[in-house]
Amino acid sequence: MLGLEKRDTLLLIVVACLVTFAPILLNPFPADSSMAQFNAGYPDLMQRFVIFGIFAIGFNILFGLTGYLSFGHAAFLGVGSYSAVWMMKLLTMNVIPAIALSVIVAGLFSVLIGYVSLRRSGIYFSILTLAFAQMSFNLAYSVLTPITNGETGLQITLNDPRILDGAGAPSYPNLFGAQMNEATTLFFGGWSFTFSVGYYLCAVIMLISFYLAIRIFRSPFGMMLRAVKSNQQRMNYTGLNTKPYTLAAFVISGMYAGLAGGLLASMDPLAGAERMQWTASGEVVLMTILGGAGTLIGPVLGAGFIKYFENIFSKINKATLEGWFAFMPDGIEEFFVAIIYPFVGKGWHLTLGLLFMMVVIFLPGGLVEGGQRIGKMFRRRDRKSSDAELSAAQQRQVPPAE
Amino acid sequence: MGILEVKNVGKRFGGLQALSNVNLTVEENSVHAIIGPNGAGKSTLLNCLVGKLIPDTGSVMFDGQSVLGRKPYEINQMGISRVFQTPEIFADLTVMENMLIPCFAKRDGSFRMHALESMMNEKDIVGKAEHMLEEMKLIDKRAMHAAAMSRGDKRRLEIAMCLAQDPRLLLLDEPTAGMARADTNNTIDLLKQIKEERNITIAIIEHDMHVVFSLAERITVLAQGTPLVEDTPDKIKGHPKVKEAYLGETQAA
Amino acid sequence: MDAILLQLLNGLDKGSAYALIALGLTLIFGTLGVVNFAHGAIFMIGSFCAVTLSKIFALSHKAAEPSGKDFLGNPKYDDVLYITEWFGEDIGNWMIDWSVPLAILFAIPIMLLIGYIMERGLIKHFYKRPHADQILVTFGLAIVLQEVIKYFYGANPIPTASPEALRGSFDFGVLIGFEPNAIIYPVWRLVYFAFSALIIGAVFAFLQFTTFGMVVRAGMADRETVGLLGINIDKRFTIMFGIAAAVAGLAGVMYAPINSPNYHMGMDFLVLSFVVVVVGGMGSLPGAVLAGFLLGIVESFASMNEIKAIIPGIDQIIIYVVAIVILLTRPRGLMGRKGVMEE
Amino acid sequence: MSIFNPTRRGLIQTGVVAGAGLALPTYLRADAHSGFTNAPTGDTVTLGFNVPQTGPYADEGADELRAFQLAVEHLNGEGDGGMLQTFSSKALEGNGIMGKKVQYVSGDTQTKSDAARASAKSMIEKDGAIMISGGSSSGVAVAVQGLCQEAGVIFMAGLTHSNDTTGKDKKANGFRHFFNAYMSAAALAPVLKQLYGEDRAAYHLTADYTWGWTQQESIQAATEALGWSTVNDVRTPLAATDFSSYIAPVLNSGADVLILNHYGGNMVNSLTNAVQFGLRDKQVNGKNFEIVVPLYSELMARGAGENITGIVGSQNWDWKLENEKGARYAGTNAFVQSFGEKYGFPPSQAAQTCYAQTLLYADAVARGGSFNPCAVGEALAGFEFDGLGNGPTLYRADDHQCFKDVVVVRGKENPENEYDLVEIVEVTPAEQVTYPTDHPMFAGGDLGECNPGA
Repeated sequence: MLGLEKRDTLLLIVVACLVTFAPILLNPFPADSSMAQFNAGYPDLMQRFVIFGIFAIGFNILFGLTGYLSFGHAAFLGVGSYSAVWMMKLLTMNVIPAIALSVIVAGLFSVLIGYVSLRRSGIYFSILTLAFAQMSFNLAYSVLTPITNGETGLQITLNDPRILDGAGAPSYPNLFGAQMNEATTLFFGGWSFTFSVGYYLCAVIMLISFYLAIRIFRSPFGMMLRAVKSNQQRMNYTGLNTKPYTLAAFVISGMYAGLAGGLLASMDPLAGAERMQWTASGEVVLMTILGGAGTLIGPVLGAGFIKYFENIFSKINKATLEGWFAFMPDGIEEFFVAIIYPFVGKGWHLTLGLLFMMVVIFLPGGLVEGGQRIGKMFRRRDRKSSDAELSAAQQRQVPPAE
Repeated sequence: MGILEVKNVGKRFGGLQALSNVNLTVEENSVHAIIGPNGAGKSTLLNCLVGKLIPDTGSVMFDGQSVLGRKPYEINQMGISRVFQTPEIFADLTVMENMLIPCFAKRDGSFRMHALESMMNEKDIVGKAEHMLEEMKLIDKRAMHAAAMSRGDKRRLEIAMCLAQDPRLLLLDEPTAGMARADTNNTIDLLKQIKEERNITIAIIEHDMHVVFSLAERITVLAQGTPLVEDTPDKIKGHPKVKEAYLGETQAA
Repeated sequence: MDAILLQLLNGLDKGSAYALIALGLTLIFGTLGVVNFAHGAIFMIGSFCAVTLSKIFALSHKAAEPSGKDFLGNPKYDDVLYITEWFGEDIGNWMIDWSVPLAILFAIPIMLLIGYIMERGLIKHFYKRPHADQILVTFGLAIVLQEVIKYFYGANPIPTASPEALRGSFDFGVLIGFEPNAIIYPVWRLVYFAFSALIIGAVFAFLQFTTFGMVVRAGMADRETVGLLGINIDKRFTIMFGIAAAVAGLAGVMYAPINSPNYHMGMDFLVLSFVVVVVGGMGSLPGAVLAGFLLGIVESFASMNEIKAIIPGIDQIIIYVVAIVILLTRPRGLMGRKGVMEE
Repeated sequence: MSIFNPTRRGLIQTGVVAGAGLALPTYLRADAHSGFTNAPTGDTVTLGFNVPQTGPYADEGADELRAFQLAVEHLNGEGDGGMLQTFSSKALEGNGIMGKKVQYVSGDTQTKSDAARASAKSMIEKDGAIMISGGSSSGVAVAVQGLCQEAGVIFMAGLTHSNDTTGKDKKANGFRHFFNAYMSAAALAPVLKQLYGEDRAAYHLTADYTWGWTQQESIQAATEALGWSTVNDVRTPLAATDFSSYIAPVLNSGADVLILNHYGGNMVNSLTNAVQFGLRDKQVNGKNFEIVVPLYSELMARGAGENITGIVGSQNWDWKLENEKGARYAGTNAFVQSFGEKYGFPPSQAAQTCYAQTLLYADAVARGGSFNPCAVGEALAGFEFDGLGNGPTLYRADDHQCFKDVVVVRGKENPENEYDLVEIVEVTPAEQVTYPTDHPMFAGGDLGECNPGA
């Protein structure tokens, strides 16, 4: 189906189902229960899941396939965001031109940076990309303020020209009139599920991106990229020019980043300079490795994992904890609160750091490998399932050629 | 006129004259061996032929065209394939994928943006790759990771990858180095078979005299960066200069 | 002229800090082939060794009699320092005053131990793993280390003073014939510069003149061969990791009076130290030191008003501009070795 | 919950539900339409406190959160009531807000506008927060204020000092109790004249982002009006940790005052560096060299240690205000008392502004009789009050900025403890720091209409 092999089609269908029903799946706890803190099914976070999923999928096309570790991909995300907001300021609040422009601008920007940076490999390449991104960030924060609005970030205002929009046009990013912040909430007993326009737009775009990524992974081009990672010398002596292959991968992943940036700005019309900081670039690296570099679904899982901690764990405060353990006797309650408190709220970084270490120590293939191990326990030695994901995870452990 | 013409090639590394005044002609459809003791400049010469090094002086012509200043991939696309001393294959890819890549390179040239094409639509390429694997008796290992193969299989795979491009000149850099005798003999048989079945020129750099004398039609002896003699195997065997250069190494071989 | 000399001096001083951090990072890169994102955190812990020692010296108990009222109107009891009780006023106060230099003695065993535990407990298992995994695990470790420090010391910077005698500034210009106040420089920064030079010299001497150092250098060049000679290179590498941690830690201790330590100072230095190491060239110790000084000086000059007037904002990006130019003109940085982390 | 736009709801509902292949059973119902976002339905109301919990301002964020918790307690009638006892408006009865018990959620801004907005959005979308407060930087405040305007909830700014927050970026749904850069400059100017004379040459180091620029612009204008000259204004990178290369040339520039337009970590480091260079021991133009830090942060000042001795700056509030300057600042002691009892140390100005903002919000709801943001806005606009520690204060209707006295402080010579680092030099009365609505430093913005959301 769709030019995919059976197992890839299956993966795509599973992902499509998960994404479609995410508003329900991510809200497993009744809204009034004390566990509702762990619900992630509200529009903003779901949008972030899929948008950063797109970012990580794109990054994985570069890093997972070619092995080139870019430490400056956030620059493309930031550039995409700025382009989108400018489009919404100048032309129209419709998100289509904004997103299109963000992809194009990020693509052009990545051609420029990629062309220069790809003259080096290994860590020299990483540092070149890092240097370009940090330059972009520092300039966006200070001297480029007329374009970027510096520290505050670029916002839309009431008196922007918006020459294509008529008088009655919506003042919020919209898709032909359907505003991104529109939502409807369904109540089902104690549960509540919020379906938002913005999320479903992101979801559709994410599924398209994911589908394209599968096509790229399985295409001859994708194979060439993996060959670049494996042995550049052999590539050269097989008559293949590695430079355009790596540059193409770089630009594709840059465009994915731009798309993610454009979507971020469409969901919430603000483009902040921090989006380009090295920590943001590092975050997508972590997402990809955490989920499983070189696998199809891994980066999406990694993105979800990190965003979940950032948004859910940081909001647990002492009062919430006391609420959970209120059923216990006083002394024990205080004991549990004292034990857990350093790991949540302002300590969410600590939990994240510990989990990074645990995952990389115990699951060398990332979260995907964890999923496979669980899957294996249920499947009972189903050797034939030569899962593409598994093989990708294993590939990473093959020691380099002699 | 030969398919490969090397004229007056010289190469210096700092204070070391690695090659000087190298003249060499490889005739079309011959097997030409280049031998010489360690440090004679064999590998340097080979690197000059494939574009890894650029000689300081002289010219290298392949089929009437200069290869100097061209990148390795361009030289490969002209029709020169190289087999390395230690097999250079795509260790992280499967055997089949290893085979597919040169098939694509032959058809599509040095770069093609086939990012959204499906492998399922590439019946011709897949067929060709399968055919090559069958020929090399590697077809039952097609799904294996290349890194997991034995050294002998890796060598066969590398040769198969080079042949898949239908090169006009196959350069072999000590193809049996570090092999057991049995594997060496297998490789000799394989190369003989290739020679018989294909319309191909082979240039081989070798240390092992057994291999050289089993295969070569002409032999160039290199010593201290310059050709000593060039002749048929029979003449070379008894040549005093060669004996001198090798100081008894021939006996050991 | 004096402005240029002043910035040159400042650049050397800044550069000495960069060089010292980059040196430790390169020791780990070069010897162990590990990308250590926790190196900045080690530097930060060094600074907190100084903080901790001054906190230890400041341990006190409450006086028996109240001396007044506190802000809520409750009786207030003065703090009595243990250290002055034990050692007497003079020695006690001297120790408090000199707590940062004393912290060097305190930090060396701690940093060696931390380095040893890190290597044996964690890094050791990652030698054969892809660099990506090394980045993830050391980054995780860096976060954990800094959060632990934050838990105990808070997020605010903690002032840590240099000894009274080494405070204030020194008029350099007068010595070489300038007007008074033309080239003044803080005394402690000069001390820092001398200290860095000493440590850098000691590391080089150690690698150059001891058998241990020679084996390690040989191991950096060709690990397998040295292993084949029957030398237990792993054990030496563990010690090298400890030394690298100690170098970073000492850099941190002495840095504490320059800028008040805070828990995320390591992250601030991390990116910069990677840039320095890579510009110097992977696996090259002299390269790291050279690049540290070079970037320090370039950064100082870029912050001069005259230059900022020509190119606004140049001081924000100069480090990266220089890094890009150097990496594009010299493929392996200033003095990098071939094949080190090029895949 | 979060229905921002009622007009299209029917369409979306059918679309989504049909798309998901679900029939709509009768017991499923859409949210009742209430007229504004997150209208509290039960017997509780949720406020969102969005403060930095990670990054350099985490301690300041922690202090803000403490104040919020205290305010919630007092609103719900727990504890000693704090400033509720002294507050001039008596609409609050200690039974929550309009009888609804106050609950709160907290989040981490990370001092990044993106993260702050994400956190605020989750409070609005997930937790049903009806008001967002907190923050410790102007970038964050402006970004979150914009979000609250769009979403239709009230934003009660925390610590934000840039002119833009109630200047060019002002919003109808946003309110600022904290003072701003213009007010700092206006309050400092007379004190500087008195302390250092009229003939001074100032050298500015300015953090290179919007807050730094507005601070620099304000203080330069104010000091030049005194007769001071400005020697130079040097922009320093935000990420800078070592300011030595910027400070080294100062002594030779002919300037005799250094003005550090830095905040937080930047301020600690630049001040520490300046003192290291011995600037304070020098004489230039026959005068003692002086350093001025226009905006003091007591929490960060701790990081600079004894380097702040004798350095002049301004604050929104100080916990010693009522003791030293009398009953005009009533409320201060009540707040310090209850904060100190609960946490063991005196509150910072960030804590005070957050506490006051929470009370002001609750009071406005009670007086306006509705949680509707437009009703709240109306109740707050032009509201004159007293007893919240700053003396008589006006919430100006034109730009939603509070006008009140500004405290000028100086680093203490011999601080008794780490919470008592500054002494109050002067309190500049509100009239002197008040500016017309159309002042050029605040031009370009538009409050717009209040947005009640759905």
